[in-house]
Amino acid sequence: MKTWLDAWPVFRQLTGPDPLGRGAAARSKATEGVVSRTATADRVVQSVCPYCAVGCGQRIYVKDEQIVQIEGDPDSPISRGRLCPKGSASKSLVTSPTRVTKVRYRRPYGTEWEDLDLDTAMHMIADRVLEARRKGWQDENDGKRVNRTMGLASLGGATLDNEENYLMKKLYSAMGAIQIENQARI
Amino acid sequence: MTEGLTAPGAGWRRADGPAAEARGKRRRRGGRRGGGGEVAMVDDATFTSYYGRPIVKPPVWKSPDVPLYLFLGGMAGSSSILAAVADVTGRPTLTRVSRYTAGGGALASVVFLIHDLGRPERFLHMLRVFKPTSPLSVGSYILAPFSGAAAATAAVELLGWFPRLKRFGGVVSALFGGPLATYTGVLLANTAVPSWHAAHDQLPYVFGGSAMAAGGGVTMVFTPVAEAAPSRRTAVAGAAIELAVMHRVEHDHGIVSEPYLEGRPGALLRAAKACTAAGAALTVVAGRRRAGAVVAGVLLAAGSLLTRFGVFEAGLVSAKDPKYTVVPQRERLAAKEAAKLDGHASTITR
Amino acid sequence: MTTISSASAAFTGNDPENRLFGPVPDVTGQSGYETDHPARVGFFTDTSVCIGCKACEVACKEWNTLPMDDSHGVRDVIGLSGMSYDNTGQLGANSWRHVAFIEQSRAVDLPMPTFGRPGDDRRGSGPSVAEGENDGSLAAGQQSSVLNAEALSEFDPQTGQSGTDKQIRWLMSSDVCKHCTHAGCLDVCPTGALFRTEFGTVVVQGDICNGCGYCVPACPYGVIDQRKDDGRVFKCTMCYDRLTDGLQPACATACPTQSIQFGNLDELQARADARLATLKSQGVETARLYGRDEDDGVGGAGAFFLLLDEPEVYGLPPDPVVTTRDLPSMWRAAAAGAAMIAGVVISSFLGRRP
Amino acid sequence: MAECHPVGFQWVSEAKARGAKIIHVDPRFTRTSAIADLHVPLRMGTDIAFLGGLIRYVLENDLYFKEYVVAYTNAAALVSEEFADAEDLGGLFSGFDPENNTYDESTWQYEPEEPPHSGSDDPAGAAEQDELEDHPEIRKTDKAQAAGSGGPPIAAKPKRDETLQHPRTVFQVLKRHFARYTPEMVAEVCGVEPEAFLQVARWVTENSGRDRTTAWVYSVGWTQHSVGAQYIRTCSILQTLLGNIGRPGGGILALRGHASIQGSTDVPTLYNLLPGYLPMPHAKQHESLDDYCADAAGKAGFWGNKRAYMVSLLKAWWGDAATAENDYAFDHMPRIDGDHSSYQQIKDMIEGKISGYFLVGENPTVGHPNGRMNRFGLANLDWLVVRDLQLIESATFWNESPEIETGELAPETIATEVFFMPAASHAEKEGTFTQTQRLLQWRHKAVDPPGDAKSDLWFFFHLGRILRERLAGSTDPRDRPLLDLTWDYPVHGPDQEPSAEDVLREINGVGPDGRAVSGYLELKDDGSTSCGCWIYSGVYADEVNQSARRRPGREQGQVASEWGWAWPYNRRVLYNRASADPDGKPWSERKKYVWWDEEAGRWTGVDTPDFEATKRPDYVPPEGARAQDAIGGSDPFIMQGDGKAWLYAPAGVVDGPLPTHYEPAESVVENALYKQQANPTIEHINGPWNRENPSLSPVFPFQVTTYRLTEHHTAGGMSRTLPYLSELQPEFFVEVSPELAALRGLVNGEFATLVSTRTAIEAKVLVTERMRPIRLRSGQVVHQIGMPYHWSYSGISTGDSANDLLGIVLDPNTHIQEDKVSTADIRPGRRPRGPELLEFVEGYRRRAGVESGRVGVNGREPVAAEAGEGSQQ
Repeated sequence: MKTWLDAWPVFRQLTGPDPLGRGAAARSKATEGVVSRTATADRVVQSVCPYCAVGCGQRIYVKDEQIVQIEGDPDSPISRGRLCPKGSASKSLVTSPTRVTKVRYRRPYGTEWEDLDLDTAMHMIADRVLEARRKGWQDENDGKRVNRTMGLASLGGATLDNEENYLMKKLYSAMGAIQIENQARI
Repeated sequence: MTEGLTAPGAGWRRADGPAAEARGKRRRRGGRRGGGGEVAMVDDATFTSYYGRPIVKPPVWKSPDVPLYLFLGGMAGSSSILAAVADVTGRPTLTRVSRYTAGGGALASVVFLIHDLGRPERFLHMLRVFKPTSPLSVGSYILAPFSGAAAATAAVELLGWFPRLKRFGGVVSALFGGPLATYTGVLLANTAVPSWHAAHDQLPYVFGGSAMAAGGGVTMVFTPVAEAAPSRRTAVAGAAIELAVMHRVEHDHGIVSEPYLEGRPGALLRAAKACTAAGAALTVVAGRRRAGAVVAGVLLAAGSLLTRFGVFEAGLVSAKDPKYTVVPQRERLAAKEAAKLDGHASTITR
Repeated sequence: MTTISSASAAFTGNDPENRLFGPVPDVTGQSGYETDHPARVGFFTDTSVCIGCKACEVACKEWNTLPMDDSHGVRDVIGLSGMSYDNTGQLGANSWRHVAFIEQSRAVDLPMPTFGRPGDDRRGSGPSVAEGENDGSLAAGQQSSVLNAEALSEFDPQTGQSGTDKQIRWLMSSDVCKHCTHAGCLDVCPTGALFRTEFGTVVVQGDICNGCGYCVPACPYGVIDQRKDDGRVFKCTMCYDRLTDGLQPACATACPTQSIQFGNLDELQARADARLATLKSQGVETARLYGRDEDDGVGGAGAFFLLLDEPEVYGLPPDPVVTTRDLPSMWRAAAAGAAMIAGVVISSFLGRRP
Repeated sequence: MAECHPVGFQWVSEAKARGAKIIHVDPRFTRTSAIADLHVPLRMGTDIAFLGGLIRYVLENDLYFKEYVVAYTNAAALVSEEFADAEDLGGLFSGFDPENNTYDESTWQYEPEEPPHSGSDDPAGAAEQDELEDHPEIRKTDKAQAAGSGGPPIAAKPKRDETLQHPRTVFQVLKRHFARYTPEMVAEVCGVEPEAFLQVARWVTENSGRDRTTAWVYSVGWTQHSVGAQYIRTCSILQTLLGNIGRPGGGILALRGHASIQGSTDVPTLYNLLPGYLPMPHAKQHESLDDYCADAAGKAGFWGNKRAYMVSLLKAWWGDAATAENDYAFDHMPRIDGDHSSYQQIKDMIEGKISGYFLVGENPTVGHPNGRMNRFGLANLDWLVVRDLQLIESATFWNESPEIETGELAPETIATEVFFMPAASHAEKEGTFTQTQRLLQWRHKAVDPPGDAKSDLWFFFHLGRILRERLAGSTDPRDRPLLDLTWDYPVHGPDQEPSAEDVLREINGVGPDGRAVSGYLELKDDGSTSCGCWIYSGVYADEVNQSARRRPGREQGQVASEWGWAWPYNRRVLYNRASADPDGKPWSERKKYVWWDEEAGRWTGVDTPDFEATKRPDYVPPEGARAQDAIGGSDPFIMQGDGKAWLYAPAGVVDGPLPTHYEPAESVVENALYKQQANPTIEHINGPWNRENPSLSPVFPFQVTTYRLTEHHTAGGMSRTLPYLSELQPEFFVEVSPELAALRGLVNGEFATLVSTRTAIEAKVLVTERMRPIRLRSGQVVHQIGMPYHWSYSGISTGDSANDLLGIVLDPNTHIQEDKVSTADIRPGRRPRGPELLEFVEGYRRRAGVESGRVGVNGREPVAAEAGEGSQQ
């Protein structure tokens, strides 16, 4: 009876210091159990914002292997924990429901996307790279040795990691591909 | 371009040339409302707003739910008192009719009230706290016993059981009947809706009068004219009070009285007035004849109903146009400045 | 122990503790929290440094997982509002921060002998000039030349000095729930869903709200609103959950230029006073604080602002008053009205029975 | 800056709060202008005239920082007698070759004090290299960047006149060159009133000197022009004259637009560069490693070690297969011999020359000018691999592009095989971004990528692995580079993810002892060291991932050297030796940064000195000194061959040794300064899919600029797909002034159609006084239209694509397109739909006297019947 009455805010109003029922007496069960997502995260990972080149620090909160929050890293001397609207939307970027997570394939003259197994796609791409490389190969051009292929080209975005750019340039150069470009030109 | 009343932006003349005006950008002038041929109450008040956007949010209460609730609650409230006194003074038909009116009105008003909730299944949360600062909370603690008692009374009246309990229920509902009829005035007035809040000392009387007109009118319809004299008197007195106080609501508050006179709410209120006045007059003239009583009663009830709709919609109009928020507040500030009036300080610290 | 009778202020108007109106030194304590409750916190939004980036809006939505909507609060429809860069429109159930964008221009009388009067020139240059624009009288008396070093250096911080015949300024301001000392929404809430937290903020309890909607028109600032598909009302919580973890609200955390400052309210007030003094000393006459005064109509706001123009320019009410200030008077009217009904009805039974 | 780098802008806000004056020079009134003390709207495309005006103001009023200019710049150098200035040749410098539209820069040289190339190890080779430099095809390749992060080599030390009085000193040449850039001329060209101009001039000069410094910040508003490189040059000259380079609070800061666009330039996926700004070997110029190094071998400055950097790179790539005997596998490297840049590739695709294309996080059909041309390019490939987070427009061009509606493209005719490979996001992989101030920051991985999504590191590593497996055993010499490649990175996890740290360590470089080197000074040209990118050498010093350092900023001083790692050598302000006077003392107490500590015998300060730590300020290079040893103790600009900042560029800039105002390729205004209307060396790409709007054409009477908004990111793939960003700027719009709105009958919030010779697009109109017509001194009124370019048909927030309106003309130095200025017409209402759109635009072309833009199947060959019609008008 007592606990049942205690749960009735009017009783708390009558017996407690909040007669108008505006504060302490009106608190609900859910309110008493409020906890921040940041407090329940399994781990916090330090990262860097993927949008512009300011390089703001980010803290990524992970719970059950899902990203539950991304916010500014106050440790960063660059950004001091602040983020712009895009950086603030990073969680949406990473967890977007419209993100494509399966390989999509469109065959020549096709009118629909098709499914394709990742491993198959990798080998198909390798086939096509070798063929394009062969088709566009030049030992010489204009009487000068060039050792290259003009059959394939690449354009990278500038959200590529340095390590990724490095492997790309290294691999392409070894293939003889020179038409390698990046947003950095644009 | 004219500046706002108190020349906002000291030292900063914002050129607002014809080009800008034509684009309808930035600063909107008030006074452009739907319908032609309206008479502006206040001389073309100029004010500044944010792209003409409202400052206060218009109530999200649904129409007709809420106006009907206001009407039914009022009718039921005044009827319950009629019933109780009729019972004591031995008017059995009037008692029965009034009890049915009170009980039916109470139940229907509860239904409309609950239907208006965003989460109707949570209607019992209304009794979770008692908040004297909330008319709706106080109203809930009025409506709950009233509707319980009035409905129970009507039910036993219908079934003919427990006559003593019936009388007790009638008295309980009568006790809450008056407050039920007038608290709804506070319910509307205790908001930031300019035209409601400005009339905060009048709306309880308007609604009280309107409640009597409705209660008297409806009971008059169903009660033999011989027994219905109290209904007629209540109705006529109520109508008179409603008309008198409403007149003040419509004329005492400067610019925020405007919505009561213009547009759709103005039309509704004019119709309400016509119905109420006609109903009252007819009651006096022909109330003792059956047909006259029926027509008069219906007119009075219709007048009351239209009043509720008119007042409700006037509030919406006043909330949607930032002019009714800005201009009175500017005037208040200017008056305070000029007269060094007491009261709260300006929220602006310069 | 206080009893409910002490709540009678709402009915009697006898309000020595300013329960309905006026300054309250410890609103948290008055709401029933023990004396060791946390200090009251708040926002100071300094619009003179706002760059209108809307990081506050996005950070808020990300943290609180709010739905998207258009500038009229309509779900699943988006489109250009045409109101400068503001496509949020207003505060509402889905937008707990709203950055207002106000474009203003004023004419400048330029001493440019080599060019002649620009107004004259431009008028002569064909249809590209709106006739009558830039009337010399606009500038007269108000503005002497501002195109010299001294005038420029003294100019308003948010003014872009264009160097020609018009000066433009673009005001930006991130609006938010004011977390009033006397919160109309909280006062009128019949279920206790709206309550004051231990931090002195005003929050809706989602498990309690039954969507009666009373708080919506009760707010003098038009902050809180109902989500139609959900039925309940929503507004800024000042990130109540984050506060319990010792973090700042999401918007203040993100704000790149510290236009939004979060902290203990008394410290913020001191900071705001200093900032106002600084701006005044720099000749920014139009600067003013909004909602900082505890003697104002809402007992002072928990979220207050430094503005560069009149409040209504930003869509804020110039003199907001908590509606419950007049509640005692209203209750008296209601009681008298009820008595009046009883009186009229009883007296209608008097006299001759026909 | 407040628009596109809001968080960076906090430092501007803070400076302002401390009393700094913020000047915003921009045709548009933006969110930056809103906070600035002064907004100077200038006509788009006229910044050189404006900055040139400032240079003239500084020179005419003797406001330059004399000690700095004399000691640290080439102001005193004498220019060859053969040099003729653009002032004297109607806007052309001496050496112009009208046939190729290129310059021979030999007449721009200094008057030598010594025989040319006498400082070189290989004078003949260097001379030959020098001569080859002027070969038109080599010049077209991209010589500006090929010179690396320092200046290009110079043949010989110049004669000097320290009094700066000799008429052929750089100083006097400069003075004459800018003499006509008066405030009145600025008013005439830029539409900036003299009063406003003088206000800027006063504030900038009063805030420069010993005690004060002024910083300039720019973004693509300066680079995306047909004279973009020269915009930056003009500012460099101004800042150098004012002594604002290499000093705290000074400098010219490029605010770059993408998380690692600086990294993508340093470790370039660019056709003309190898990592660390080493040039890609050129077929005509670099037949051997010796050729490749000849121009720098033994030269003064850190470029003198070019051979060590290159050999270390070759060792990093081909390991044991790179030996002294085979020139360290120099011939494994393919050669370039022309412009192979992005836009040229698109043209080649349309012409069927390119079979396969990788798009790795890039959306060219929206982000590049002339989207139509880009889509035609994609439609003529054999295959396309798109790696991204969302199905971007460049992946769906085959069935959703606007040309499907016009009938120019159809899925049934497009043979392109498309592979969409889902990519991992920044939170799902580890690695470094290099931000705009050369700071490398390591990102830790938070979670695994979902489904088939994989990092680009994974993709390219495994693609390489598969290719090598396929070719294993091949005897074809062309396969040797792949088979010899060092490609043995350790992998981990179920996905076999290669180790990014291991790659970073390879980039850092490894010494003979097998340990990570501590910096590029340890690199050798004898094959004993390897290094993937010499300027990044040191990022893995002491076998520690220095880029992952995260000592909180509040625990550090203002430079915060222990957060991440900046190249080179963790130096945060480049050329910071210039923050001290020639004697090594700070110029002033207030601007103290790096100085010579006589007691300790080394340079010290709050930052890592960008100078050899123990080289005394009074060090004078002995005869025959090489590389860095040939740089004097008072020469701060250590990457330059002479250690000086260049007010005049005797080499390395293909469109002139001094910046000169040219009108944009598409302009409505006649060049008020020179007979030469536009940059004579502009690179054009011609075809029916890339017509140009004629300058001064009444058919295209308005100037258009494109830009970003705070609420969106570039081509929109990372923002238009997100609800919280989309709702903030929900659809494509253009900004016009009330005057233009009145002129053309445009209504706020309603549609307008914009037309160019490329196509017509529609947009909602935002009428705002923030856009303003510019009134030139001549009385001409120039209406400017602002056009954010984020939109296209996919995502939550959609609209036509601004870039479809633009054509492609390129800056000859950088091959960057001019999309900050173009011309168009604007009219109220929506655009025609379907084939009517083609006729509508064709009508405009006819009226403007432009060749037809009709194309055949998939954009290939033009329809003959339409060609030339109306071109005689």
